[in-house]
Amino acid sequence: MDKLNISLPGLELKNPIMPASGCFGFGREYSQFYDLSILGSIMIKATTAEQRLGNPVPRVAETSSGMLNAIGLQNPGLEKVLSTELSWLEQFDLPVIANVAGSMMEDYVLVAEKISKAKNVNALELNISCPNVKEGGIAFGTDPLTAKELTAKVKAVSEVPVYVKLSPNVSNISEMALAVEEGGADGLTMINTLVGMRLDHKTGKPVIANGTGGLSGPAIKPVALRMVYEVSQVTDLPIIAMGGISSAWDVIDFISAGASAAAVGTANFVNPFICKEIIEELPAILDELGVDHIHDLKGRSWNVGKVANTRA
Amino acid sequence: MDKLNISLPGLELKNPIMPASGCFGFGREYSQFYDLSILGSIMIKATTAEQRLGNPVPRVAETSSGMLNAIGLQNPGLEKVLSTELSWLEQFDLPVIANVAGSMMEDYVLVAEKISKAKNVNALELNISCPNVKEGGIAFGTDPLTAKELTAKVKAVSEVPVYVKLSPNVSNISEMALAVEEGGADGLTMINTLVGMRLDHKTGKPVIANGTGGLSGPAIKPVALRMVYEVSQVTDLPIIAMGGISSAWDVIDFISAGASAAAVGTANFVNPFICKEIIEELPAILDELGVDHIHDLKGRSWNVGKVANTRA
Amino acid sequence: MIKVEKMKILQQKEIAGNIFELKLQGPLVNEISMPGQFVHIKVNTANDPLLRRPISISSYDKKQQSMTLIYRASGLGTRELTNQADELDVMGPLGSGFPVETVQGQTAVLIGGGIGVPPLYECSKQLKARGMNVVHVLGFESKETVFYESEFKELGPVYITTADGSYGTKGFVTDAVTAFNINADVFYACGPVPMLGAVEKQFDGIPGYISMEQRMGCGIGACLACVCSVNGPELYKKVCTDGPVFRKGELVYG
Amino acid sequence: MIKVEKMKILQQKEIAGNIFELKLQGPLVNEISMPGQFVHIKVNTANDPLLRRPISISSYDKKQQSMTLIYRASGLGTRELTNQADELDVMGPLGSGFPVETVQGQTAVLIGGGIGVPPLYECSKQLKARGMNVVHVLGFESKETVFYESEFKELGPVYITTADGSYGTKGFVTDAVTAFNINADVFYACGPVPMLGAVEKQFDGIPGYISMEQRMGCGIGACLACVCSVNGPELYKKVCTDGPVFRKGELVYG
Ligand SMILES: Cc1cc2nc3c(=O)[nH]c(=O)nc-3n(C[C@H](O)[C@H](O)[C@H](O)COP(=O)(O)OP(=O)(O)OC[C@H]3O[C@@H](n4cnc5c(N)ncnc54)[C@H](O)[C@@H]3O)c2cc1C
Ligand SMILES: Cc1cc2nc3c(=O)[nH]c(=O)nc-3n(C[C@H](O)[C@H](O)[C@H](O)COP(=O)(O)OP(=O)(O)OC[C@H]3O[C@@H](n4cnc5c(N)ncnc54)[C@H](O)[C@@H]3O)c2cc1C
Ligand SMILES: Cc1cc2nc3c(=O)[nH]c(=O)nc-3n(C[C@H](O)[C@H](O)[C@H](O)COP(=O)(O)O)c2cc1C
Ligand SMILES: Cc1cc2nc3c(=O)[nH]c(=O)nc-3n(C[C@H](O)[C@H](O)[C@H](O)COP(=O)(O)O)c2cc1C
Ligand code: FES
Ligand code: FES
Repeated sequence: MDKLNISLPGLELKNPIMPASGCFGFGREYSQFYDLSILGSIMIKATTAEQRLGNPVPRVAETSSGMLNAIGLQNPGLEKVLSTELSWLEQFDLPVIANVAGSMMEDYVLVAEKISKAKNVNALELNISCPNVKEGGIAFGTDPLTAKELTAKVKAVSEVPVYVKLSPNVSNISEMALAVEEGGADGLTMINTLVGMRLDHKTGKPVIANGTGGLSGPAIKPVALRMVYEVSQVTDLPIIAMGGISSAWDVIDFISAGASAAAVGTANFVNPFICKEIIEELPAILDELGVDHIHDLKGRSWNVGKVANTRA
Repeated sequence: MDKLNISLPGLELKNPIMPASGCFGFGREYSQFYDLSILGSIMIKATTAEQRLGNPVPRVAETSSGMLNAIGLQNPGLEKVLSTELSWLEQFDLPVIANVAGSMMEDYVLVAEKISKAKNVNALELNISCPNVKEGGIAFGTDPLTAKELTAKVKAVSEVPVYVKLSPNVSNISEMALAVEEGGADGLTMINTLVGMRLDHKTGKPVIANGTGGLSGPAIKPVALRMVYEVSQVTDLPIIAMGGISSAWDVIDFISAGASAAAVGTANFVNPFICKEIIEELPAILDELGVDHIHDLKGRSWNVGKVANTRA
Repeated sequence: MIKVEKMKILQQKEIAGNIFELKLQGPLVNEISMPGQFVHIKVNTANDPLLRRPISISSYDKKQQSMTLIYRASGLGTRELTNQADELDVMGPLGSGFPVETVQGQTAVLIGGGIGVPPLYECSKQLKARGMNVVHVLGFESKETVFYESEFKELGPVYITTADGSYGTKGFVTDAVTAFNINADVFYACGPVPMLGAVEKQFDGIPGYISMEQRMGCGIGACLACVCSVNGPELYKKVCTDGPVFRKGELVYG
Repeated sequence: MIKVEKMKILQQKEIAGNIFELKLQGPLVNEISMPGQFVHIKVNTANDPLLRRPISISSYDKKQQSMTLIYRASGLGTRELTNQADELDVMGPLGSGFPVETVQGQTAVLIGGGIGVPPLYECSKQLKARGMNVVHVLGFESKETVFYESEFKELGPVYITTADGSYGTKGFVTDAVTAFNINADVFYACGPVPMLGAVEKQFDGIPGYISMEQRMGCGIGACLACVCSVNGPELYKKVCTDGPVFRKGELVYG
């Protein structure tokens, strides 16, 4: 019996495990380590209308149990992604979630419309939460009205379901979730990185050339888990969760918190086999927990502890 | 020459190092380890009008490079704090910062008025950011208007300067800082904990009885540092910084980011001597950096990296 | 006085399935005042795992300035602890332990469950040395995790139970107490909370002491993490300083 | 092929002030294709420090399946690395190294600064083995941090500089090149970026190869952390896969 398959808007997945956007490129590098067809899905690197060169270096810095990045959406641009990367990915039995970014609403709409037509793109992930670009990005991700409007505009042109990626840098993440739900989102992905900073002890200068960066890795898992727990109880949208996942037990935690699937980001850098290992380990864990399917664990944390009133 | 002394509203401190509220009780336990008079100041445990018993157990959980707590403001109540704890602290040459908490504005006002009259209380720290109580706390800390109003009300009755403790669980921390500045705050303390969660792998239940808890420790340092960097550039209020500080170099980082002083929380649990050790290590570090006084380092990170546009 | 010191690791070895015996040496040992106190251990020098781990002192020898801890390697911290070989950052001794004021010729029963067994060893040694008769009822998961049977046997009778029946009596410690009709003048118990409640009920008629567990932050009474419900006006006491050992009747189970 | 494996630590020792020589063994060594490649090391099993650390392969021996790394213990990760004794989680070999297609009888100058020196050792060995003359100019901070002088001497002349003048010529590697009027047909350089720029200028007339450093995430080309500015239409190249070794003229210093 299949214990891991899952059905989400636009996505019939072998299992709920996928690499998170920006942490797996377009899959080429990791295809050296294992057959990408074993993955549930792949969230490809943010794609913008035009090529982007990204931010100056250094672009990453390590922190306690985490890392900061300010890559700045470097990508070869929509046309190249379509012609080179997505077509290369067609060789795998692998539904793709295309991460869409931009500076203005029109950019998102343009990219969404075109990329949603690609054969193997089964869903979009609207990146309204990138903390590392000057215009756009985070702005869309912290204002509910703008987020709703952008979602609606993209929904109007997309040929595949649209997931919206939420930023954790907000006072009230449920409010953001409900806003994009109203805008017509088919699902949520969460969380993007927390805005953070590291200074060089000696010089006092920011280690990352951009000044600030996005914090990811195990350090942020408690925050991500809390947000998934909270949001999953106020919306019916399915959630693909991410934030510090680096083991199969972490996946179990996020499903227990209310997520439907899980994405692995930073942990790929530490262990390039991590997605494969998690997929392989999950069935035995389900046996240990005495459940037939991973989805039997969904939301089992709810109503056990009370939902702490963390909102105004 | 004195390299560490510092002058802040209401506070003439020997050095800028103090234990953070809730992580040092009222000083009794740590007085077994060293003479509390060496500290710059002490931020005592949150005090409420009446005794509070706090939350059910478990109240703490460990996370990667961090910990969650949901103590729930357990304290013996204003009268006992005045008669037993503050009077006990009078034996030390130690200005006290009294952390004031409550459920309604009236509670804060009541406690502030009375506790500000205590002989050794030189400043108040308004805890508008505790994520672990159902009413109040965080509500005041995420809405600028409420925060401003509360600050003004407390200022009206306090006999000592008022510092407001900011919550990191907001979309725009600068907005909060400016709001309480308008309300008449004399200074800021930041940051309180990030709301987070840990689940028991096996049962899927929250480890902390309260469900969610406040994340502290080295894991949150990048977020705290970014917020201090950001806020210190938009307000003239002095900042007492906290969030993951566990070494003298961490203190240097926060001063470089724009803080005037630094508080140590969770690190006391790992090393009860940490505040003393930091105070002892700082002078040699200043020599190494070639500065005469720690305040020569204040804000040296500014304008070096650009202020990333992390706001809407 | 509470010390924080780098203690020398004299020896560390696995004495049962995932159960490790750790011998430490240093001046901290001089400060131990009674059996049942504990130490708070930083298992490595990194920030992960961050917090110290509370472990009971199983036995100590002031002349050698040495003490023995017995712990189960289960989670992140205790597994990391098994890798340490040279020295260890230890804080302690902490808390108040088992009172061993004794009455010559009376009988004490010591009841331990799993990793609650270790602190009873020093307790039993001291009771015995002061002229009490000691009887031990020790519960374990299964045969592989049984430890210190012979050490306890040197002091007095030992009844072992295992949850799966693979060794000794099948069942819980309370089952053995009933089965072997064990009577005593005082009891000392340490183990999982449900066991403590059951033992307290079973030995309703005699005085006793119970060692409690709770998740800790500071270990010294400052953070208010480790409270437990008690009867009486305070409602809450701190396991780290008011305990870990409480008098029978003090604790509210539930 | 890139492997991720637990390699056996054959030996680890401090060979100069804070400079460690680490000998590792495992099948990963079979995959090394040229000098100047690097490996990406997880220094412990905890989440702190989180990221792998890139360290060059200083020399290797395919018959023994062994390789030697030389690193400076400076920050959190490399200090933690000094504590490892049994085995190590290593990913590699990574990147493209120094091309050693050679012309019999010509002279190569190898210029290294500090922890840029290690990868030049295997490079020099292979050039020498293929019939080139090799000259080495190695710069260090001070006398205490000088390492591998005698190893390089076995291959060809060695000029040492120290920043503080406590050993060899006082100053930078470029000062020694001028002072000793060192000429060559090709250069190989690895060290701090300012040094690389200066060397490139100094050896304007001859071909050369430069090994670059950058902060890394993945180490395999996926995360785009490690880019450096290059001349040409791409503007950015990745140090981890396009490098770490670049051809003279490719890099934009600034
Ligand atoms: C006073 C006292 C004495 C103890 N004596 C012993 C002993 O002699 N031998 C022994 O094996 N164990 C003893 N324990 C239990 C021991 O502290 C836990 O097993 C240990 O902390 C678990 O850590 P970990 O790294 O394995 O687990 P993790 O899951 O990594 O722990 C995560 C966090 O939860 C805490 N935690 C988890 N389980 C417990 C628990 N049962 N009690 C308290 N905190 C917990 C940890 O301290 C840590 O902060 C004692 C506990 C207390 C309170
Ligand atoms: C291709 C390559 C080969 C290298 N070969 C060697 C070698 O043979 N011997 C040697 O001693 N060092 C070498 N280095 C430098 C070495 O990677 C750094 O000194 C090391 O990563 C610093 O880690 P830390 O734990 O000491 O410092 P931390 O300050 O704890 O490091 C924090 C983060 O910054 C990164 N970082 C810090 N300094 C550097 C740096 N100079 N280059 C790249 N990343 C850095 C770390 O990798 C880590 O992610 C090489 C670097 C690269 C890119
Ligand atoms: C180097 C790096 C690059 C990233 N790039 C993107 C991106 O292009 N688009 C996006 O939506 N998220 C991006 N992210 C965020 C991740 O997809 C993910 O939301 C976040 O890192 C939290 O997950 P983690 O803790 O597992 O890494 C990036 C993260 C990292 C570390
Ligand atoms: C156990 C615990 C109790 C706390 N209690 C309080 C409190 O009563 N009032 C308050 O303002 N902050 C409280 N805090 C927050 C700290 O003062 C501090 O803002 C936060 O922990 C971040 O600093 P750190 O990372 O150094 O711990 C508490 C933190 C911890 C860990
Ligand atoms: S552990 Fe902090 S009060 Fe007991
Ligand atoms: S380190 Fe990730 S691309 Fe080079």
